[in-house]
Amino acid sequence: MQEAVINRAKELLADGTVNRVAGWKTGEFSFDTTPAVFTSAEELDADFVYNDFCAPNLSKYLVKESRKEGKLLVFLKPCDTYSFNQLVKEHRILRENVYVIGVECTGKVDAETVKLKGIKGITSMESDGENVTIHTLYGNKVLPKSETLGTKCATCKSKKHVAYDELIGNDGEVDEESKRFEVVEKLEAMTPDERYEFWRGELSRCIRCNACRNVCPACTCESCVFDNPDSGIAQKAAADSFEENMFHIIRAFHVTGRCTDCGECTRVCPQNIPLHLLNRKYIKDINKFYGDFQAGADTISKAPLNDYTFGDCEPSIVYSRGGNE
Amino acid sequence: MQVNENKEFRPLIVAFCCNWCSYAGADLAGTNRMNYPADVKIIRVPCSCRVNPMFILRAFQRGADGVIMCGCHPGDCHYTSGNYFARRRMTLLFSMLDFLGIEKERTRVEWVSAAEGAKFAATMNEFVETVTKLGENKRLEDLRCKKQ
Amino acid sequence: MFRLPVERLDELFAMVSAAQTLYIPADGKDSRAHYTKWEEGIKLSNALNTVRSAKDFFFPQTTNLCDFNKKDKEIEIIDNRTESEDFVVFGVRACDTRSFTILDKVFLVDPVDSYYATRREHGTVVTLACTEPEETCFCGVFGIDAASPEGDAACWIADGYLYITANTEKGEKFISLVSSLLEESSDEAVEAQKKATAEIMSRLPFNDIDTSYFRKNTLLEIFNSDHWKKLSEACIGCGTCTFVCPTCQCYDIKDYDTGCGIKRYRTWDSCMYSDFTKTAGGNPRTSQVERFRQRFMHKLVYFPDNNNEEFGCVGCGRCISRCPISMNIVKVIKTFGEVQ
Amino acid sequence: MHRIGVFVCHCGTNIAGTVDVKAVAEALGKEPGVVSSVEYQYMCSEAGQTLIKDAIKNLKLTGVVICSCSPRMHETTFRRTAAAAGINPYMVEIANIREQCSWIHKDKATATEKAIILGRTAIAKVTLNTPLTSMESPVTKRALVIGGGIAGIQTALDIAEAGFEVDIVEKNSTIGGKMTQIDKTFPTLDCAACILTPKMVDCAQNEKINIYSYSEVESVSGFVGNFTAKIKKKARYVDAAKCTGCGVCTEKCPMKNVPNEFNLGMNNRRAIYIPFAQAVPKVATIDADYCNMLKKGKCGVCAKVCTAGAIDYKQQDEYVEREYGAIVAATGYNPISLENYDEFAYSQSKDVITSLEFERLTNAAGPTSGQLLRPSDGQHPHTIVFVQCVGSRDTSGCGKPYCSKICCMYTAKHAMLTRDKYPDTDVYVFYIDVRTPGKNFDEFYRRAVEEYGVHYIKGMVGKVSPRADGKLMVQASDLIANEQLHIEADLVVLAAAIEPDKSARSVATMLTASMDTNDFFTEAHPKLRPVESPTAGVFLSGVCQGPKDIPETVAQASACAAKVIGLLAKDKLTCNPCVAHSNENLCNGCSACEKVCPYGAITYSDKEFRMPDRTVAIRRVALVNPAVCQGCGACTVACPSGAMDLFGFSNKQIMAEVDAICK
Repeated sequence: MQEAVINRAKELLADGTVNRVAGWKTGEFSFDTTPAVFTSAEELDADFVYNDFCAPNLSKYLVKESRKEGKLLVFLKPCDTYSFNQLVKEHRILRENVYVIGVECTGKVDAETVKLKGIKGITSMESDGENVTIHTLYGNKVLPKSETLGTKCATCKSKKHVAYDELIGNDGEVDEESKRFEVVEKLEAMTPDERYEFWRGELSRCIRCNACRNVCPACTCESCVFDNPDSGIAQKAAADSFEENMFHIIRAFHVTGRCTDCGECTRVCPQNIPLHLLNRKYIKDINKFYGDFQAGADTISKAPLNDYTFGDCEPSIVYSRGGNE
Repeated sequence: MQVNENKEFRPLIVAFCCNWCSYAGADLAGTNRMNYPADVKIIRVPCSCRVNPMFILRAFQRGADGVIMCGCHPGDCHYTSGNYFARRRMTLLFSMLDFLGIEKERTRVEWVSAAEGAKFAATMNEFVETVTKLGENKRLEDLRCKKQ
Repeated sequence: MFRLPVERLDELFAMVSAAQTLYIPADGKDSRAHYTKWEEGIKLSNALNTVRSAKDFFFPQTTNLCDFNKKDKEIEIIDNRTESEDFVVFGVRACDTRSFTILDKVFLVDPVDSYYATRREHGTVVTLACTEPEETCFCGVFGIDAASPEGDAACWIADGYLYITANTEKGEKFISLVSSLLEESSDEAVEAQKKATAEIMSRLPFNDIDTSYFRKNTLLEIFNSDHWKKLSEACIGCGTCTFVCPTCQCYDIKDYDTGCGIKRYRTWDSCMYSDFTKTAGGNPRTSQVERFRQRFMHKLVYFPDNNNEEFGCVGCGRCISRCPISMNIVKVIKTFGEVQ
Repeated sequence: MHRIGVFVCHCGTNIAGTVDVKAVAEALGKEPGVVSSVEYQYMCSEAGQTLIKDAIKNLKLTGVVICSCSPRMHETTFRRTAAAAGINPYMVEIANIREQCSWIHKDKATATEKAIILGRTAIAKVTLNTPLTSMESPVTKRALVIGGGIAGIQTALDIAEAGFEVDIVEKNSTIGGKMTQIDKTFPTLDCAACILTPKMVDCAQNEKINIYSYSEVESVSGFVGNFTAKIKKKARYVDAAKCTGCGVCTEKCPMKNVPNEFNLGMNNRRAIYIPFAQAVPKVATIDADYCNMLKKGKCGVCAKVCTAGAIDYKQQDEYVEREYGAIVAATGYNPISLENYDEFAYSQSKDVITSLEFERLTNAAGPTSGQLLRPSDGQHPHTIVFVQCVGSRDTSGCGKPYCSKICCMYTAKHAMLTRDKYPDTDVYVFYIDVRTPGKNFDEFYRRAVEEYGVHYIKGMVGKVSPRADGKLMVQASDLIANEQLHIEADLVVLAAAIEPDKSARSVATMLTASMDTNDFFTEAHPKLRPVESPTAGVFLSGVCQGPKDIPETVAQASACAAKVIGLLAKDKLTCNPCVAHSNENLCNGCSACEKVCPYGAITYSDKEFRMPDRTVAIRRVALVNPAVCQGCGACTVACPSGAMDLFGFSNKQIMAEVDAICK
């Protein structure tokens, strides 16, 4: 896979279709990858990787990159193509300046997931697609890949590319059986008090590092309301439980109907707050109240919050529905 | 919120009313000398679609115990579609507050036309009663903003 | 050296917390270690380190500096500080312990930061030696011995015993507080553990990264290097690295209008943020590459320039495991080191 | 620094009776920025306004807060006052301490406390007010009248009379509307056609009036003074310019059995038709549903017989876009469908008819050439039962809750005319109430009863059962005699309720005019602005606003015309300055605002910007057209970055109000 990807990138660079390539390179360890832009075949040979550890979503980088001189080649995983579409729809990515190659994805290994299994001192990991071999300071371990996936991949919604100029590897399908709302449902089934306790426990860890926001492909505002002293709500720190709630409620609300559920927010949270659950709650609500909607599935549909029908449910549905909804 | 050892709890209610229907409905309630508690304080907005979720959170932050938004009945918006957008926004916002375990009864949307003074008064009476029963807003308060 | 059986750790914690507030690393609901106020039932975590560093105890994320009250048209200034109580932080690792010395060099030099100083005065740091360092650890690079932590008192857990020894007066006071539980002991087990740990340390991937480049070359040479652009390319400008960092010390001061007065508070700031050091006149660092450079120039060049060659990094490795895009100080040190 | 003046109004005892106005003025005087706080008996009075003006001048006030009645009442008054004293009128805020305080609370302490909070809130807001300047927009001096019935005709004639151009858009092939189908009018019994057709001809001949017959309004954009309407001229397959209206084609067309809607399907017409002799424009129209040439490509008779060469089978729908300063809705009404009233056997017997069908049966141009004959067998009916309120005043949910208003009078007319022409006929009228509030109406009704011997029976008809012999068994109750009646009738006439035309809903949506639950257009004020819609520049004429008879319709149509003329006579309109505006530095160009804007007021442009990192970038940013924006604020919430804000109701202002209330 990696070889095919690099070769195709070299071809496109050579024939002048593109002048840059956005992809991934290995970080300090084989399992942590860094998004990078390559400009030559030599750089590609030296550093480019595409393997089971390339979790970062490259779409957001295109907001800036697509405005630079010349066309850029970008490799997008299925979930990244949704973010890509959404950004094209919002005129944030200049589509004509980007050449998209969809790359097959079978889920990415997440070091944090492996570490949570009590495996310490990981010096490197290798994946053969089935199993992941983990080398540590304290010996080697092998885990089935399925047990090493991060949250975003374990509850993947779709392996289908919704935007590309060409594909490398196979295109997958939208996973109709996806279990992505399971945890949301579990929370919905709780009493309000239990939910309150749950979220206080989670959100109280927030250090307002803004990693969730800054990595989020839906959060591409020129200036975020939370950074803009004129907005009246800008605060630098989660100084109070209210601030913690406020930041995450408003952030989730701002990306409602725009969030493609790429899961990056949860992946990057240094405090491991399951932030994607907030977004998924909104996605689930939208599907239920206004009909199935997948942000980024196309570049033309109206976002649910910018649309309406006469017969929409009333806000009172929140009071009348049972605990399990 | 005003709470005093000797005084019973009185909730603080912020009501956002659209200029064309609900604010006029509130005026009509006054013109007809209908009663509802003074705990309700009205903020006039041009349309229910002007109400940003931020305003609602802000009210809770500053010590409101309940927030109600009133607009024209669906189909009657002075601006044609404003209340439809407001309806979706508030439905999702309220659902999220509920998801976070914040008492859903503290928030409400009612459609009140300019002719429904009685409905306005009745709605406010009922909402104040509901919020009074819930007591002080604890789950969405900002301790910094507590009155000393 | 004193010791007590590990099973009796709870008794020790109970005894300490009866006298002072005690914080220990404990596993949270997220299965990661966080400093937690000890109470019955809270167990010491097995994790190597906490998600956030221990700097919070002396330099919390937010500090309320003072209040202003508006009464009609008058303004009243209120210093709302109360003398903080004595507290103990137990289980601090060698790296975090060293971070306090670094922070001291910022906050305790003239003019002394009285908020920080008060907290330092009242806090006792009881450290715990590492036995299973992880791949991200590189404290050795900065001359820190993970097996022999500093702090007011140092502990080792070995062979079913907790060994403890005092390094300072405060440490002695701590030991005397719990002396009824302790027995005198030799340090054989501790020495054996130190050896074992040192062996693991030598195998750590970043054990021998070379920081000399930053001391051998001029500030401007490093500042103007082409590397910064490439290194910062993927940086998303979040504050994760700075907020989990035990030595990052930048802060912002904000006035918050509560409706019934103004609270002036200071809060951690991050040089990665676009509004960092933004003033009425503008922002000296307008692009992410400049902000990114600032962070590493500060740790690797400016700080040692001003503090007897001491780097502003303790090698705890938090930024390595937490950075959303796997960019970190090791990468920076290595990149510059390679071209030497 | 702000210099705010607070003025607390007593409103006689309306406010001062429940609110301690002195205490309010005193408390508000201590708020930051307030330099003066006074109370006065009547702020809106000449003396009160002078007090405000003097304070503005003498104390150099920058902002004014008036604690008084609702801003809906006197905001404009006080803005004018402020402007007269030399400050921007939008530096005024009203604290509503009457409708929303003194009138709803009884306890003086509570009301006073609340009044102070409301005043404080207005002060907090006014501190953030900015001077706003109203834009001016030009007025297109042409009106559009949607609907060419008597209401539309009268409105158009009156507007044209004042010298302005008017376009009438009528969906049928002729103007005239329902009135063309009516035989005589009450209470004068003059012939409807005789008074209507001259007006129709006037319209056609008036050079200021342009009739789009067989046309529909497709879309409307713009705003008061500057509407653009797209009109669809449906293909009639006849070149209206060539057609002379001779009518030969309508006689030669072989397609003979097309139900004639003008006679409500009681007889037939051809596939090519002119609805009636006096149609305006008198142009033939081909009914595409029935024409063999259009359906199968075989026939072409009409083209052969047309000496003017007007037939054009290839004609397409045509679209015209025109600009208007004002739009009049005159969409009219229809009788309701009677499918919910099976008890009257309307669908089972041809001899159960509606009142409008009865009109056609008595009209000389009708299917029976004016002879009152039973539709089933063409015999003269001897017993006729009129049933009132079929579907009107019906709260059961089947019909309409309102009174259709015209039925009592036209039934009296029908009964009277029947007895006059056929004295051997027995006429029964079943009614709930007879409502005759109009000039000469009651006299008319009494004549029907007293002079013409019509049997008026208070009571409802329970059931009409057609019998094999063709008779209709009418089962009814007489509420006054308290007995059950069984009448053997030859003809039953149902006074079906009227409802707004089905097209009204889509017209209302296009015009962004509001409707009530019955789909009647809502007027801007039920008493004081009865012919204007709340949407500026949209006016209401005729039954589309509520049930009316002809004299009322004509009166309203003329009133409506007067309002339109008043608007068109202006050269410029002052726009509401409380509109949205986008901060280009924050704008992402994401189009969210554009998608929620009901007025299409937001456009985008690519602009060059100097970015914070000293580079230059081209960015797509939103631009609000302040003349088109109506200031709803939908965009301000849709905008995630907070670039979009609303003058007069800015984020900061509203949050300051929240803060002040919660203080």
